[in-house]
Amino acid sequence: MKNKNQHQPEHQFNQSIKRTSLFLDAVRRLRKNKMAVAGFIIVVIYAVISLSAPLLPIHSYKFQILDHRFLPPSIKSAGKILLERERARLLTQAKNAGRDTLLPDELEKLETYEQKLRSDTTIKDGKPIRTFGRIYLLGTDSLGRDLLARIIYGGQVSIAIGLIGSITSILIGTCIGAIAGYMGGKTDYLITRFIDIMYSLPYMMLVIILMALFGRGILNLFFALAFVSWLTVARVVRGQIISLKNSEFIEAARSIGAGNLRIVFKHLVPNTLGIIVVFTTLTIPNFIMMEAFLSFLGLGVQAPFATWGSLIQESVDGMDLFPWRLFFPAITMVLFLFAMNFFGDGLRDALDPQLKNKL
Amino acid sequence: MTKYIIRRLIGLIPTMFIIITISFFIIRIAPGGPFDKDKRYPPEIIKNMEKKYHYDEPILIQYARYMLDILKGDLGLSSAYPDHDVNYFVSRSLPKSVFIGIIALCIAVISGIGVSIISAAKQNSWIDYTAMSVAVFGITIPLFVVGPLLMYICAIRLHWLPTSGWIDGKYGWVTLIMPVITLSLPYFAYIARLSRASILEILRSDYIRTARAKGLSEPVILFKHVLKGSLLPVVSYLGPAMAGIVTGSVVVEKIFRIPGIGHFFVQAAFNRDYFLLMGTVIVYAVILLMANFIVDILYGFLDPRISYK
Amino acid sequence: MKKIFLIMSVLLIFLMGCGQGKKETTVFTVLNGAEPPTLDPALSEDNVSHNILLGLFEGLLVYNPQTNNGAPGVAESWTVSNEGKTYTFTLRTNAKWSDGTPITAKTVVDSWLRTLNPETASPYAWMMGMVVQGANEYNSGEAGADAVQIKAIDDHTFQMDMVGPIPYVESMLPHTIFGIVPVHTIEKFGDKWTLPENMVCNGPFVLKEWEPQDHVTVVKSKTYWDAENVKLDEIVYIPSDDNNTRLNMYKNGEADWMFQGMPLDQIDVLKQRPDYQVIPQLATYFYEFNHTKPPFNDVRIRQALSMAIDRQTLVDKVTRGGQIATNEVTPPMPGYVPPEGNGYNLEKAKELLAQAGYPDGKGFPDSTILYNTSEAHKIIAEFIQQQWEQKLGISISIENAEWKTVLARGKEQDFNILRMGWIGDYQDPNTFLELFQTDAGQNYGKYSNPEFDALIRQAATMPGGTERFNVLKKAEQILIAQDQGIAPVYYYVNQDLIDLTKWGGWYTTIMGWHPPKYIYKK
Amino acid sequence: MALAEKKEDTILAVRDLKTFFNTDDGIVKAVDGISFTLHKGETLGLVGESGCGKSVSCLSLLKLIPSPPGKIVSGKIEFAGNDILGLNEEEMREIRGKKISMIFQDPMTSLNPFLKISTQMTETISLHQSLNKKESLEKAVRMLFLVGIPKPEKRIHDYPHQFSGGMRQRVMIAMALSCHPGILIADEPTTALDVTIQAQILDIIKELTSKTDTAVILITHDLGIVAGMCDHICVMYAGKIIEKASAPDLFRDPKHPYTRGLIKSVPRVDKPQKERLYSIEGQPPNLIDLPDACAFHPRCEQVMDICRKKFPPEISLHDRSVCCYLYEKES
Repeated sequence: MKNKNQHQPEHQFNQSIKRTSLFLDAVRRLRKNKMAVAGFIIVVIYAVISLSAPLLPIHSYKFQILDHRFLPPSIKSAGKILLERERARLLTQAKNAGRDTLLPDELEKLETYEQKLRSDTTIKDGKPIRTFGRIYLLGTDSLGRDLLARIIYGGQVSIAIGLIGSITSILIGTCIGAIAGYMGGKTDYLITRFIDIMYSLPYMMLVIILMALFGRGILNLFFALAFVSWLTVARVVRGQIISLKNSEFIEAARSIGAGNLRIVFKHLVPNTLGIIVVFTTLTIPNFIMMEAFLSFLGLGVQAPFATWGSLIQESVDGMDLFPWRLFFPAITMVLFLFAMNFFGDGLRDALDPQLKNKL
Repeated sequence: MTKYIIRRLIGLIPTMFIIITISFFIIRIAPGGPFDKDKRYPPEIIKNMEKKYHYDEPILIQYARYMLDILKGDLGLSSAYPDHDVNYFVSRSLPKSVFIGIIALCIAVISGIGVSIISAAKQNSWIDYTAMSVAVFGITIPLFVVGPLLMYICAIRLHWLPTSGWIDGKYGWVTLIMPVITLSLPYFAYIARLSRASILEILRSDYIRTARAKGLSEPVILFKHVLKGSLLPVVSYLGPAMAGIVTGSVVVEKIFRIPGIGHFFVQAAFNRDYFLLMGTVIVYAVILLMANFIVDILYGFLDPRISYK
Repeated sequence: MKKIFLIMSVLLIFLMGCGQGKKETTVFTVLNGAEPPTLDPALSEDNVSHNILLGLFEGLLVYNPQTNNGAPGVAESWTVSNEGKTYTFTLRTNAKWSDGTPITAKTVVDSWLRTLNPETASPYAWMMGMVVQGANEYNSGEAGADAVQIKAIDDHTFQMDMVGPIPYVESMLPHTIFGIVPVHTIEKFGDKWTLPENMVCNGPFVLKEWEPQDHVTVVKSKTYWDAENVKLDEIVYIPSDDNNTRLNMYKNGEADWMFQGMPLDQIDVLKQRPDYQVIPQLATYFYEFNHTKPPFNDVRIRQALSMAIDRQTLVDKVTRGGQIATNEVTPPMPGYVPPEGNGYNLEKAKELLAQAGYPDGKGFPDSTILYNTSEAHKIIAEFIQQQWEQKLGISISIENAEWKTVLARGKEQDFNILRMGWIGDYQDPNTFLELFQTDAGQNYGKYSNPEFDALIRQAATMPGGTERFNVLKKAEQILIAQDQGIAPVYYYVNQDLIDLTKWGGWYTTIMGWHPPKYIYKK
Repeated sequence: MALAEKKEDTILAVRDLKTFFNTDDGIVKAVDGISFTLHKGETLGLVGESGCGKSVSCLSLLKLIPSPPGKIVSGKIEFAGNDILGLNEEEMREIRGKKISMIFQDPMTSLNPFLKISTQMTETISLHQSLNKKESLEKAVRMLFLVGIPKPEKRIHDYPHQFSGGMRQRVMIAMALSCHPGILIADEPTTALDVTIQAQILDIIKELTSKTDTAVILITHDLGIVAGMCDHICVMYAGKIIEKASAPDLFRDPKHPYTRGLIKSVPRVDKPQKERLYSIEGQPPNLIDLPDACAFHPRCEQVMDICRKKFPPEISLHDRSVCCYLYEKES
């Protein structure tokens, strides 16, 4: 229990060494790490934006306006871009014909084009809407859908997949790896053989069968993701634990009668935390991209819903022509990953039992 | 030690047996068969084809036949590529995958560890931030983006390199540059991150303080006292990485037209080409088991506290 | 020092000699699609193998490069008798294998019998069965080889009896399944006869190298009877199924012909290129309805859905490659104009939907469009989905799976709406219409109309001509207009990249076959 | 200066050394202006509770303070006539391990588990002495023999984990003394060991250093050890040396209330144990942002008003000194 007096004592002598819980201490240390705080804030912003997507003033992620396909990112309205495009086209035509200016009939054509654009409507949900003034900040895709909306909605699934996938895989991997490494002998042998076998089975076929048996669905997707991804984590953690388990502090713990489980999860695992945190942050993009692969097999999120992975995947072929379609989803993902990395590093430092008591 | 190696090697046999058995049966469960094609053939035609590959026999007999064939070193016939048997494809394409995989892995390990040392030594400097940013980038951006991007820049825009192909084609060794970079990038990134984390951890340890108190210079401390210990997590990552880089090069093989085995693996799965798929599964399993085995041995060499009895 | 000089000069002379000895060779590099599954004409069933085999083997008939109809190949000439049921071919005397063995009528008989032999397990043997009397019986193991009505009358006369008067047989015979194979080397090498070191060919080219997933190289044959008219010295077929890489290779000048498979996103730019060749293909893209389950067993629903698809907008703005919007399943062919199907008619569609009990789409049961994974199929499905959602008020979800899963689910009618496509095997409406007979394997939606079946059967026994086409036309009218058994979407196009100012002898044809024999450098 | 200075054999003179740590919570004045002198062959004890700045002062001597967050703010460390604080990193390395060596609290973690003892020993020897590989190894074996490791020529090829704790500390001592340093800093060398081994280790240190006339700074919180080993003793509290005296003087007549408390709290064998062992009330202060006052005053039984306002000056009493207002008049 703390009170204000203790927090700001008149001087330091009536204050004994502060006792704070590991958690509060970690939070305190984390807050001091500027990069980690920045990372955390970015992650929170991402989460808030994708969760509140339906409330945001953005276009629909699936509504197509074919006349607006492949529009570059701009703060100008779609109609204006199309108009400028047409003018530029006519101008080049004129230049090729050796003229500097447009002929009156061309100008007239441009005028009618503008009028057509301005009066263009399309039916959305049973009501006609005007299309001229629509603004696509990040451009549009091949069906004239707003990329910004697609990225934001895509984030919902991608972030969830990345986080839940990597956390479950890390949990499973750490537990199994730690048990294998610590127990050694027969247990270790059987677990590592099991991991080897899991690694070797043709994953693609497993996913196809999984789908044939249980159909598609988000739960299945997570299962398919977590199914194999813990294997690498387990191997790495096992390796770390094997090195650590002969350490003196473990012998000490054993000598005071700590149980096996306690030794593994209180003493050994925290000491591999650095590696585990690094791995967690590293596996997030794997999961996000793996979703794209699984959606190839039909297990992903279904079109027209997009994910970061699918947005990136479908934009690769046209990267020279429509770079924004690749750039924005990719940069969104990279930024998220950077944030997660810094946050993860900060978290690692904050939780590190060795660092804690060091000056 | 020798005893341990022999025991491990013998242990591979039951593992392989289980892998083969499970794989053999699960790939048959997947919907669709090898002769489901765009054109639905008349039943008589299907019957003829099934007979050729013994698919008309009871599954257990097929299994027994397959196991016997494997003991004889025969991986069977491919139903999608009927001109050659599986042995032919494996013997042609596996060395290429392994070759490019090992080059990529070596580059990834050397550059990854190198960068991590610099990064850790100059922790929180701009060098560190740059290197780790590149690493995050390398992990985030998937191969199927990096590959085409490199190709677009180096081949289409700058005309520095040919787009794709294998070293015995008309462009020779330069065709390897892009696939190797693409393939090694994520592994480089992983290794750099892992190794940096463990170097930093070791740098904080008591025995590094001892080394400093002895008057050793920082490079000596880094290379002699820190490196060996910090390699441990990297080494245990190498097992999966070695397998992954050989088997997981499918995307790179496809983009850069590397005539490796990854392509056959994917095609076989999509074609339900059971024996070709089994062949690649077996090859991959062997690579993976050997890789993990080597890693375990390596681990023992690196960490004197581990003893193999 | 003297020694070095000596070696140097010897080397120099040697190098010069090499340089002088070489004459300019014409190499034609083809981006051919995926790895060829086989180079055995009897086992080939796909475009990629077919493309290569066109240069390696010559059947009795070959494709005319401009029309893709049958033209004299190993057979110099032929006569038709017995009410169009018997063909007698006269073989040219100078046709021989690349090892010098002459080709006789017996070789043809042996080749065809090998193809039909059940042990060969030829996937396309059914095609020979459509033509040759007794072929099906032998192939299915019901009868022996002597049941097959083909014979060598003398060394250079080959005769076959057909199951009926098949008017389009001459456009079928150049197909590789009717190819002539070197039975003498097959006996010697068994399965390994297609390895480059073993392979013997009778076409304008012979196999030089075949490195799986890397390249197939064929070189001009010295023993080919028409060798002097073969202009290319070497053709390199590069397998790759990454369309982006293929396009990059082509753009980078690493290949001369990109055979189909343009990346969708690049179409707008490719269309502007002078070397972009596009021609309607004998192929149709369509959606199949599941006739076994409601609501798609209701013709009004099927018609409503089909009428609500704005196909013209689809081909103009979504697929963009020059595809032709269609309400019919059979592409127009010489002499055959398909009957008119149900076009885009929103009012009618809404009306039909209301009649069927779903006014404004209310209460329409959950349904999905199933397609095999591909960027193009996806974008088309997304487009059609939006059309139905915005215009009819019914929301149908989209589902993808890999090809074999789609086929397996199709086989079990485990779908509502299924994307399918069909490439004609030969130039006749039959190749499309026969798919929708009640018991046809390809009929995933289980469309069934006895009248339609009867018309198809009737046409099968008729000699070629307008009358037969009218019967087929009537059948198609039932299929696509009356019953709306399927919803046709568009005719595919062949898209190729080849610089025709540099290469001659390459023609755009509806079948899309380009026999390499005629290709030359300008 | 109160201590009798024999200038000629002074090997180390520390003046007003301040080492601060910049932490999240504020500046920690771990070492706040300490001064002491060390003579050739002398053994100096640095005594105090944990966290009073003993180890930091010694690490400061070798400039091994992790920086950031630590920093030697001011002061002077004169070693053999040179100011150590003015030396660059390279020159420092010449001193570390060769002229001043150090052994640490925890022998378990102070040796590199991945390297053989031979590697770890010979690298120091060959670094600081011009010996080749073979000679270094011989030297290392000799050192191991001197610290009492049985079969040193065999054991030298073992890894640290194959040794027990006491043996490892012997190895550390052998390593530290292998280059005949002028000063050996022993940072609680026996804390982690059990009592029987403690004595052996201390004996070895004493024996070897006296032979080579090596000065020793012995850091400990255990007064018992100091009594037997040290010539002079500095008592530290909250980053400051509060009392300096020769060992006999200190034990006979501790001046500072804290020292008195410390000595009282040592169990005495020569007196019958009737009452509970004495202990100083309270806990040592947190070293962050200490005000200018005697850091001990909240625990002091003889606290005066002035103690709370200002830190007492160093008061010299003959050949010893103390920082306490109690003796202000005596000086």
